[in-house]
Amino acid sequence: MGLLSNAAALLGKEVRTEFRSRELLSTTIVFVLIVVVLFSFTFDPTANESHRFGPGLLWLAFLFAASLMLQPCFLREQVNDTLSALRLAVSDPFAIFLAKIGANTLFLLLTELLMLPVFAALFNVSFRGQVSGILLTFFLGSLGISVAGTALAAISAQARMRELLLPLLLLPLLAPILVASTEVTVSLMGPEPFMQWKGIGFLAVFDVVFLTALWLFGEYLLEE
Amino acid sequence: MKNLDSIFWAYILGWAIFFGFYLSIAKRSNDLRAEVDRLKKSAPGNSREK
Amino acid sequence: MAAAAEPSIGLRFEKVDKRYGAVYALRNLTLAIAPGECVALAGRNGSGKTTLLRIASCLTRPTRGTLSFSGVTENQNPRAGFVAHAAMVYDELTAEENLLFFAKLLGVADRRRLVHELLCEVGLAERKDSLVRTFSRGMRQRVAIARALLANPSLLLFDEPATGLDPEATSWLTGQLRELRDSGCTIVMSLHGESQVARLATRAVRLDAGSVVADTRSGATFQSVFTFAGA
Amino acid sequence: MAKRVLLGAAAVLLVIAAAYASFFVAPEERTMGALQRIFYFHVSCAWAGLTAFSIGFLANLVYVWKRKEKYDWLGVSCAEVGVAFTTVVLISGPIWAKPAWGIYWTWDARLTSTFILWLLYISYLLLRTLIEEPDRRALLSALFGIFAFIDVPIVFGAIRWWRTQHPAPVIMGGPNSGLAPGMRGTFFFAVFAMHILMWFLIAERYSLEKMRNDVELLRQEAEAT
Repeated sequence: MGLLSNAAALLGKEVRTEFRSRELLSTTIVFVLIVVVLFSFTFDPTANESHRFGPGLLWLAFLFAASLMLQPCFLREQVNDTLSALRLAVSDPFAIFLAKIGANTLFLLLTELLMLPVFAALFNVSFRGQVSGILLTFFLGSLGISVAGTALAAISAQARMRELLLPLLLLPLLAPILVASTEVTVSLMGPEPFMQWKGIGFLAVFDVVFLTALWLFGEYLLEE
Repeated sequence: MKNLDSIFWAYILGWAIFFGFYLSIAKRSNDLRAEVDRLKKSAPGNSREK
Repeated sequence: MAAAAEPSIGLRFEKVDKRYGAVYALRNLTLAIAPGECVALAGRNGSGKTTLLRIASCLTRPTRGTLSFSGVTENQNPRAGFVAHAAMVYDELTAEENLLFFAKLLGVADRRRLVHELLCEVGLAERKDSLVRTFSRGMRQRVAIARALLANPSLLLFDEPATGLDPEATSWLTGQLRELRDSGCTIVMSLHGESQVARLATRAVRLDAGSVVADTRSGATFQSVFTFAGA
Repeated sequence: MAKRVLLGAAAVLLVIAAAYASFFVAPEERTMGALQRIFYFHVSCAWAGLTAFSIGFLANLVYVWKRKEKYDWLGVSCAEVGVAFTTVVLISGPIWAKPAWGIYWTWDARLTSTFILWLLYISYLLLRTLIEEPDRRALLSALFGIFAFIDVPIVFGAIRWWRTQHPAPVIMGGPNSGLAPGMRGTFFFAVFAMHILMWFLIAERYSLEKMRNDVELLRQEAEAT
C-alpha cells in the first residue's frame, strides 16, 4: 500500500472522527474568538492604522490556538494504544505524520476562515478583493504551524507536563511563521493592498524545510 | 566617561555568569561524588571499582 | 478461517537485550521459534514476556542483539498479527468502521467481504454498528483478534489473551486458536499460569528476569515450565 | 584529571589576556570611543555560543543514528554551555546598545535570532527534565535539538528581511568588514580565547553527565542486591 494511499485512509479517519464529535474544532474556534476579542480591547478600534498591527494579533491568536489544539493529536492515539496498531498497519510511518498534518492544517484553516469576518469587523480592516491572497497566506501559514506542531506534539506526548510543554516548545520555533505571515497579511489588508511574494516564498521554504526534517526523522519520533 | 562603566558592568556580569555556571557544574559534581561514596559504603560487596 | 496461504514464519532472537535506562527488560535472550510452532510463554510479571512480544511484532527495537525472521522475503516486515492488553482499536468508531479502516491501511482486497466474514467468526456480526466504546472487555478482545487477522498473518502474537474473559469467551478463544494453529500459523502467546488455552501449545518457554530459564524443547516438562517456583 | 585543570587554567588566562588586549592593545575606535571595546567580548561570546550549539547539533544527529549514550552527554553539555554563552551575549548586547544608540534592544537579525536560539535551548533543557526514561529522554531531546537548530537560520532570514530597519553600524555590520588591522588581531584572539573557555566548560559538563550515568548504574546495582 503506497505512502499516499495510507495517508489518505488515515486522513479520512481523522476527519470522520473529528466531524463526528466536532470537539476539537468547536473548542479551537471559541478559543480564537476569545483571544481576538480580548486583543481588540487593548487599543482604540477606530484607530486608522489598526490594519498595521491587527494581523499580528490575529496570527498570534492562531499560534496560541494551534499550540493548544495540537495537544490531542497524539494523545488520542495513546488511548487503546492505537498508535501501535497504526505503526503495524502502515508501510511507512511518515504516512501517519502526513495524515495528521493534513487534518491539523484543515482544522486550522477552517478556524481561520471562520474568524476572518469577525476579525475584519473588530479591527475595521477590509479584505475585499484580496481573499485569494489571504487564503494562500492562511494555508501556507497553517501548514507551517501544523508541520512543526505535529512533530513537537509527538515529542510532548511522551513527556510530563505535556499540556504546558507543547506551547513552550512550539511558540519559539514558529517565530519565523509569525513574522512572515503577519507581514504578508499586513500588506494584503493595507490601504493599497499588494501581494508580498517574497513572504509567500519564505513561508513555503519553512514548510518544505520542516517537512523534510520530519520525513528524515519522523519514524524515530514514534519509536518505543 | 559614563559609558566606560557600562563596559565594566558588561564584563563583570559576563564573567559572573561564566563563573556561576562553572560553580554549578562543580557543585553538581561534588554532590554526585558524595553519592558515589555513599553507594560504595552501603554496598561494598558488589560495587565495581570506578 | 482462511488458511495461512503464505509459508509460515519462524523467528529467532539472538542475544537480545532491551534496556530501559539501567533496568534490563530482556537480558541476553536467545530463542528460536520454528514456523508453525505454537509457543506458550510463562513467567512472572516483569519477566519480559510483553517486551519479547513487542520486539517480535517489530514495534520495539532491541537495545542490543538481533531478531531475524525465516520465511519472509528480505527485510520485508512480517506484518505479524498482534493482540495486546490494549485493544488497539478506536473507541469513537464502530466495530465495522475500525476493521474497514485497518483493512484499507493494510491494502486488503475485497475489504467488505473479509470484514463481514471476520465479524461473523468472532461473533460480533449483530454489534457491528455500535461504537467500540460501548463494548465489554470480551467484545473488545474479539474486535482486537479480528483486527489482528485482517492481513491474514502467518505469525500471530498474543499478550495474555485469556485474562479478563468469561468462561464462555475463553472456550471461544481456545477454539479460534486451535483453528489458527492447525492452519499452520506460527503463534506465540504469553499466558498467566496454567490455563485451558495453554494446553494448545506445542511448546512452552519460561522467562525470568529477561532470559529463558526453561524450555520444553530442551527437556523441561510442560508441568515444570508453568509451575516453576523460580527463586 | 590534570589535563582538565590545565585546560581550565589556560582558558582563564586567555580570557583575561583577551580582555586586557581589547582595553589596551586595540586602537581606539573613532566614533564610539572606548564603548566599542566591549565589541570583542560580545561578539566572541556569540561565536563561541554558536559553535557550542553547532557541536550539540552534530551530537544530536549522531545520537539518533548511533544511539550511543556519549553523544547524548555531549549534546546536553553543548546545549548548556551554549545557553551560558548566549546569556552573556544577551546581557552585554543591550548594556552596550543603550549608550551607543540610546535603545536597549534593536531588531537586529543577529541579536534577535540569538534570543530565539536562547529560548529554544532553554526549552530543550526543560524538555530533558520532563522525560524520566534515559533512552527516551536522549532520543526525544536529540530530535528537538535538531528541529530547534534548523529553525535558527530561518529566524535570521525572517528578521533580516523584515525587521532590520536601520542598517547595522559598520562595526556591527560584519565583524571584520570595518575592522582596522590592530583591531582584527585582538578580535580573533578574543574569539580564540572564548572557544578555549567553551571547550573547557563542555569538557567539565560532559564529565559531570558521565558521572551522573555511573551513579545511576551504581544505584541500580545497589538496588539489585
